[in-house]
Amino acid sequence: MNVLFAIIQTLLFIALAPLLAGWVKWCKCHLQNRRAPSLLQPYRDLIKLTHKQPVVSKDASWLFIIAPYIIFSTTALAVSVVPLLAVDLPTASSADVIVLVGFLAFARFFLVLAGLDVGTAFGGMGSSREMTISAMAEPAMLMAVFTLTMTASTTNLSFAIDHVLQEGLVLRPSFIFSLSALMLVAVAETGRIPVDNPATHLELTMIHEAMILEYSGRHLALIEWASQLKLMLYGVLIANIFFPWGIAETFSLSVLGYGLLAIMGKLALLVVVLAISETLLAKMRLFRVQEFLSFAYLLGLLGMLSHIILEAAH
Amino acid sequence: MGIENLDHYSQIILSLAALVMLSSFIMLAQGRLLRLVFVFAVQGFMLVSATAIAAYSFNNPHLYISAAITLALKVIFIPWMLRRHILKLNMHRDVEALNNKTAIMMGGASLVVFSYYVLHPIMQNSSMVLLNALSLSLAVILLGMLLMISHHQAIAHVVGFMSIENGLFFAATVSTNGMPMVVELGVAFDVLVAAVLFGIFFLHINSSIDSLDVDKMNRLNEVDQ
Amino acid sequence: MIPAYLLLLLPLLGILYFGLLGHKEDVGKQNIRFNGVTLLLSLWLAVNVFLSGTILSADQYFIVDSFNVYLIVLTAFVGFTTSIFSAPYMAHEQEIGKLTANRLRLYYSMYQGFMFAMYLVLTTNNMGIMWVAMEAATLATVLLVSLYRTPESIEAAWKYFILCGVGIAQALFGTILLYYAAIQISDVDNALTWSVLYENAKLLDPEILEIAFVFMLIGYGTKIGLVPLHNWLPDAHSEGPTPMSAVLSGLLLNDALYAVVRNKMLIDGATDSHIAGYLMMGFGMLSFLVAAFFLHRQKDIKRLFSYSSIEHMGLMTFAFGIGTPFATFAALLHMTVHSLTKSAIFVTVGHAAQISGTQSIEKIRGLIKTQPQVGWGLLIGTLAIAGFPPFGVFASEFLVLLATMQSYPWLAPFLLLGIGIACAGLFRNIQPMVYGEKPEGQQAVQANLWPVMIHLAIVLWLGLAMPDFLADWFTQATILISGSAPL
Amino acid sequence: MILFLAYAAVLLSFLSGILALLMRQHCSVIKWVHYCCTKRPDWQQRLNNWLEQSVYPQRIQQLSFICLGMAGVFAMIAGVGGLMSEQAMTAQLPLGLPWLPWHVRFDSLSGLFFLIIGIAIFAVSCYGPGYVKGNNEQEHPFAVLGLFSGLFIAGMLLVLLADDAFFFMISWELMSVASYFLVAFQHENSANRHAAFIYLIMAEGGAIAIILAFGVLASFSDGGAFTFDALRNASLSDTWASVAFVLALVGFGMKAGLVPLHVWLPEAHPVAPSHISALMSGVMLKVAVYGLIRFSFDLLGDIQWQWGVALMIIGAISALGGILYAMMQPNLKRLLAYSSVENIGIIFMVLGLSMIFVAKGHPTLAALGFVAALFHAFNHALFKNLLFLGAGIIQHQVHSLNIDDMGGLIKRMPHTSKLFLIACMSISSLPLFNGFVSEWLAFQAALQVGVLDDAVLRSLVPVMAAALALTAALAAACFVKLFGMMFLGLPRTRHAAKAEETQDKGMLFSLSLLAGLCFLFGIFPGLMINLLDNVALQLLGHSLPNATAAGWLWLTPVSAEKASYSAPIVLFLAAIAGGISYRYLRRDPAMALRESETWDCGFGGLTPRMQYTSSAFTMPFRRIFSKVWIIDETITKQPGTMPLQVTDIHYELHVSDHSWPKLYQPIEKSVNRIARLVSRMQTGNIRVYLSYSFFTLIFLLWVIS
Repeated sequence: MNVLFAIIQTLLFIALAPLLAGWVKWCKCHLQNRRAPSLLQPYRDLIKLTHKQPVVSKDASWLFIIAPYIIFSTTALAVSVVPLLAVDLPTASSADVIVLVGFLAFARFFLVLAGLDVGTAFGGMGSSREMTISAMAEPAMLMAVFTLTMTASTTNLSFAIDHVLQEGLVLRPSFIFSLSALMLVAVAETGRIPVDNPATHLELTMIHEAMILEYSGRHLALIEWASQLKLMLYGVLIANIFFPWGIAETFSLSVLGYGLLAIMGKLALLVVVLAISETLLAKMRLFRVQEFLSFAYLLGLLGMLSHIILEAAH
Repeated sequence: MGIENLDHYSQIILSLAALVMLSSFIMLAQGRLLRLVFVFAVQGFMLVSATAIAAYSFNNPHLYISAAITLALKVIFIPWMLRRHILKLNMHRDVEALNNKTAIMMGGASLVVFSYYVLHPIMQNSSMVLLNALSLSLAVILLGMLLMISHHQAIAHVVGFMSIENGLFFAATVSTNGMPMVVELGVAFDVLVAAVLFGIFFLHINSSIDSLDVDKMNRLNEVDQ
Repeated sequence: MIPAYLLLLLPLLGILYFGLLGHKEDVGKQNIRFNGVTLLLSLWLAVNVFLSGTILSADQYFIVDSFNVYLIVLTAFVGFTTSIFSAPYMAHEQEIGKLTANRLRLYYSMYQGFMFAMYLVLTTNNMGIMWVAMEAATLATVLLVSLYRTPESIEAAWKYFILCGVGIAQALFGTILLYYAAIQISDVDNALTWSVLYENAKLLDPEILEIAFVFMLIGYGTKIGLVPLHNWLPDAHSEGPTPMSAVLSGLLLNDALYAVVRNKMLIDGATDSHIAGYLMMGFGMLSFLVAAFFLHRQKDIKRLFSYSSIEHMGLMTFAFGIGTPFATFAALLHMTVHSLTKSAIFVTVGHAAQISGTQSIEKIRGLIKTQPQVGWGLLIGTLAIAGFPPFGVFASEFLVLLATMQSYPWLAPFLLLGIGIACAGLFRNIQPMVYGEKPEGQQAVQANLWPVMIHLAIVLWLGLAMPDFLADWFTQATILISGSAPL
Repeated sequence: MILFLAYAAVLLSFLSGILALLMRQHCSVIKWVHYCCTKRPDWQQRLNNWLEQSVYPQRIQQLSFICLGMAGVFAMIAGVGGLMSEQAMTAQLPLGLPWLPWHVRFDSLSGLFFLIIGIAIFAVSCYGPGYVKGNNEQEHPFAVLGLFSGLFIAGMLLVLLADDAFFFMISWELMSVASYFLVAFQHENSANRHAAFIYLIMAEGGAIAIILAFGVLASFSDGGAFTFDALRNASLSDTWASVAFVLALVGFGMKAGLVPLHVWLPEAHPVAPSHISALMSGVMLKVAVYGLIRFSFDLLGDIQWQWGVALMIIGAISALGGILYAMMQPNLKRLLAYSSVENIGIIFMVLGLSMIFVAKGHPTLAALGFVAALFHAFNHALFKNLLFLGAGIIQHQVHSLNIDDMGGLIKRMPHTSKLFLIACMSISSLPLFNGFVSEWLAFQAALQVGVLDDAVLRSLVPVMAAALALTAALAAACFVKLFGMMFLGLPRTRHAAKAEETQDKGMLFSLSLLAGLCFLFGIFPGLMINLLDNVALQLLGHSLPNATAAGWLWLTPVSAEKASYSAPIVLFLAAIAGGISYRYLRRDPAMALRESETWDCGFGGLTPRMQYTSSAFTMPFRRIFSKVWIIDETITKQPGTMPLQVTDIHYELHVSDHSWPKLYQPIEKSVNRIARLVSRMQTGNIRVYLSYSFFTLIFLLWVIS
């Protein structure tokens, strides 16, 4: 039963991710006074891409071809350990939050290699920038996550969320800091403004797009899907860790349905915040990103310190 | 106990000791090689006299033998050899310019005081002759070294070296009535061989650097140029 | 006692033999034979001592105890192996016209003369004779230093002669003072006899002895090469023929130290102030450190290793100065391994200089490529002398360190600092010589490297596993010198 | 029995060295064969044929490597045996000083490192024959290489066996000296000579510090004895214990390559033959780790938390410094060497954490940190060996170690590239591989910091954990760059374009073996962790509470509620996800791939020179962490060229290490200055010399009276 539920939840996660991406676009368009595409546009794009014949450079190696599958499956694996609807998730015990970060690193590793594989300047540029940003973001993210795991004294996401839920509403200064840190990291990791602009193909600024420039057809579809998954993953992490209320604690259908509604509501709200910030902010220069991320790290650190100094039982 | 209480032999010995020391001072100030060698021979002679008197007064016949050896070596053979080399190498007209002669003499004088200072505590139980003789011979040794330090002619170095030997010999004779015979003979043999070797070296040095100035022998140095 | 007499007699004969017939063809081999026989004699003597303990000759002029018998064997051994090296080496020197037959005659005759003087220093029981023999050793070697008659060699010989002469004169004054102290308590005949003095050391006037020791230390210390009395040493080592450097470093310095230690034993018997030990420690440490720095600036390969000798003699002096059984044991061991290693190094250095036709470090290059045995010999010898395990030098240095830790822990860092600096100094010079490409025109030479291999093998053996009989021997000598056994 | 296996491993490695010495002794070997087999002419004939002149060198090489391989196997067996046995085995060898025979002790800690070395030398012995085949015997004699390899390995094994300070130092120095010769092996290059010199001097410096550390300990032991048993019982005051610890840290840190004592490492490792670099980087550094563990955890005993903090901070500096320096290196082996500095830093950090837990009275958590450190040491040995061996193959094929001379090798060398990729993934600590597990354990240990009652420590440890995270991320960046520049893209030079896959089965086998082990222990870390638990039990007295509480599939270092990781399940899920997406998307045959030119923005003519180079790739890092290096950039433009004509712009970049000018040059300068001062003493003037003697006499007489 549990296992079945885990599979269903993961599939649901994967299925909903493009919708979230569509919602982001919709919000942004409306905020910027543009006509918005349909909420389902990302699904259409994916389907279209999977039905196109992929073109592969003659200089590409096998790594280029298998990379999209690896990227997609590791990202899928990552989402499979994040409780979406219900707290109790059996897969969470096979991989905790550190492994989750590891999965993302795994996907990134291959994404970057794929960017380098063909041997164009764009690929190298994108790869180099991607690695730079992720290297800076990782410690900040772990700092934020550690605050949570130390509070809950577990690295298992299921147990951690359960712990927050059981505690009820406690206003923890450390959580405020970690939340902000995690949000900044999420912006950087998912390639949103002000770190990267997902909508542009201007070579001097792009990061993510530069790496996948050579991809087409189903390969591109997988990579796009994986990045939508990642966006949703961060959203769910933020939503369910810091505001776990509404998540199902039992497996009755109604509770689960309620949980689904709750998470969708929380994500929708988060996306609105994201869209507003993307509309208000301009993209930063590449070398300003480190300041952005070190600020995130500082927040994470402050969160940790306030956990240790202000909240710990002496 | 003052000198007036000693017997005459001891008084003579002490006087000779003073003269030996004086000769050391004269050598220290001497710039001409022939005179240096002459003074050295005189010093040797006074040593021989002192030894002979000591042999007589202590009734120690084997000191006669050492006196004879000294006479042959230090008064006759070595001065003769040095003189021959000086003449042969045409150095008898050279005058060594000694810097700071006064300072050296004052230094020498303080060495004498120092010798007393060093040996005084350990000699408190011994006779005055002994103390004085030992102190003076130590002074002669130190003056010999000072001679070598202040002069830069190889021959002067040999004279200095031999005058150190004189000092040692004097110490051995007066303070201890001479060393055992075997040792004395061995020492004498060494001195003889050394003297011969010195002669050989003068020739070598002269042929290699065209003079006997030891200051010119400084190829083997490690100072930055 | 017979082997001891024979041991002294044979080199005496050798002086005459080579003095008369030294210009003959196979003179090098004759020299090997002479030294071979003395080696056998020394072993015979050693067995005697081993079986029956200290041997004192009837007239008390000679003494052979466990301290000096091992030095005698060492002397004979190094003399023997060096003669093996010297035969082809000197023949080569004659071939290239650096030496005439007459000089070769002088060389072999004086080689024996030097060996005689060494045996005499070691076997005599009379402090006066010891002095005479020590001076005789200078006289025998001074002409060898100037054997090549170059301006540099004459300069070196002159300095050697004067400095050691003046130095040793001071030792004579010390001996006279000792004699003076001795005749207060014993009869004139035995007043310089070491064994008698040693038994009655308590009765000797300590203040006289202390002053006497200062003179002895300055005197014999000049021969040991203690800083700042060492200045003759690098000159003499670098300018003489290489076999001479080998025996100077391997033997003469040891024997001078032997003389100092014999005297120290008397002083320690007479007084409890340990002043002799402090002086030796001070000089030893100073020499050790200063020589280590000197190593960094050498341009001549033989000078380099002569400074290394100063360094190691400093270390031994230091260890003897500490005076605990442990330190003494270490010093004795170090004496042995240093002699063996250093003479082996000089053998390879000699060949290296012949290969490249110069002693200048800058011009010797690519030895391993030119003649691998010589290059590796030099490199491994240097490793051994720098105190790398598993060679015996490491074992002895380790023990010295241990002894220092026990008695004067605050000095241990200095010791180690010196070892490190010396190691750097050696290798910054050695590496470029042995490694790299072979320069133009450098040719391999006829070389007999058995001495090197044997010496290094023994040193290695001592480092890995000291045989029991040798350990016993050292222990005996330690008991003799410092009163009790280590551990 | 186990001890005998260990002896056998040591003896076999000696034997391999001695066999190598026979390389040029063909005639004497034949003579010897004749002499020995006079009674069996048929054997004699067979041996004669087998040792025929033309194949003789090859036979000797094979024999020598077979011995080495057997030594490896024995070491592995002995190691596993030692890890499993509860008791330490002791013995004495009749060697050494008269009253201090060599004491031998084999416990589980030694066993672990035996296992590490055993695996490494087994891999090397498979790899070696292919590697040395092409060597010019005159130019680079195998006799030297083989002899010192044998001695080097024997030295390392003996260090692990040693149970008294004297024996320990002998083996330690044997290891150092033998590896010095290996560094200097190709001594016609001045870089090698320079590296060898620095290495030797620093090894000596380190050894001196270690001796002093032992000395401090010994002077507090009963009767100044030097056996480890006596040292264990020595009772020191806190200050002296700290002094000993600092000395040991300097000594072992010198060998392990802790920043700033690491400078020899990037010089020496790249210039040695590759299989030796593998041993030096993968194994010898571990021996240094062993030394520190033995010294501080075993001999010193009462651990103070300040040591742990020191170790953590130094480890963090090494880890970050190492990986940042590594990132800037264009030379493959230098990069790998710096990355060893990083990994050693990680190991020390985690050890420090363990020390803090020990000192603060949380032994089970200490055991967790300890196990994490040991496991990382083990893992690093595996993947670093793999990387260095791979680098050797690549160097053979491409004739260069410069990363910017490579490119596109994934198509030319398919096997090597796959194995290399595994190594890169392991070292970047990606899940499913072994590197990840040890870092995961380290994070778990760090996260338990809440139990400490010291607020400073509680806030320090998470910061260190973040530093560890940064290190891991930077390592990933570094190795992505490495793999990308070497194997992906277009070949940048002619040699790279013509490179061939190596034909030698042994070389590929050894790489595959190591890669397989990386993967195996990434999926089933429990195998190793159970063994490591024994070490913790023996040394700390405590083991992990329930490492496999939730079944063998799961790894639960603290408890199932706190953290768990199941690599097999993850692998299974990943396979399912990947399989489904792959099958589903490729079901339509009309959708087969179409090959085409790379997109060139319509300008035409993409050339390999337009690719990102390694220095371009790391440019953002260079900007962000610019204070870490000494960066020397020069851009020269040809005069009179058009502003945008890039072909006439010449760009040069030198990145170097701060520690050299800041720490070592002053030392070198002061030694030279003192030497110059001292040598003024040797003026060459005999009168000056005489006055030295004179004044010394006067001075001494004055002193004495």
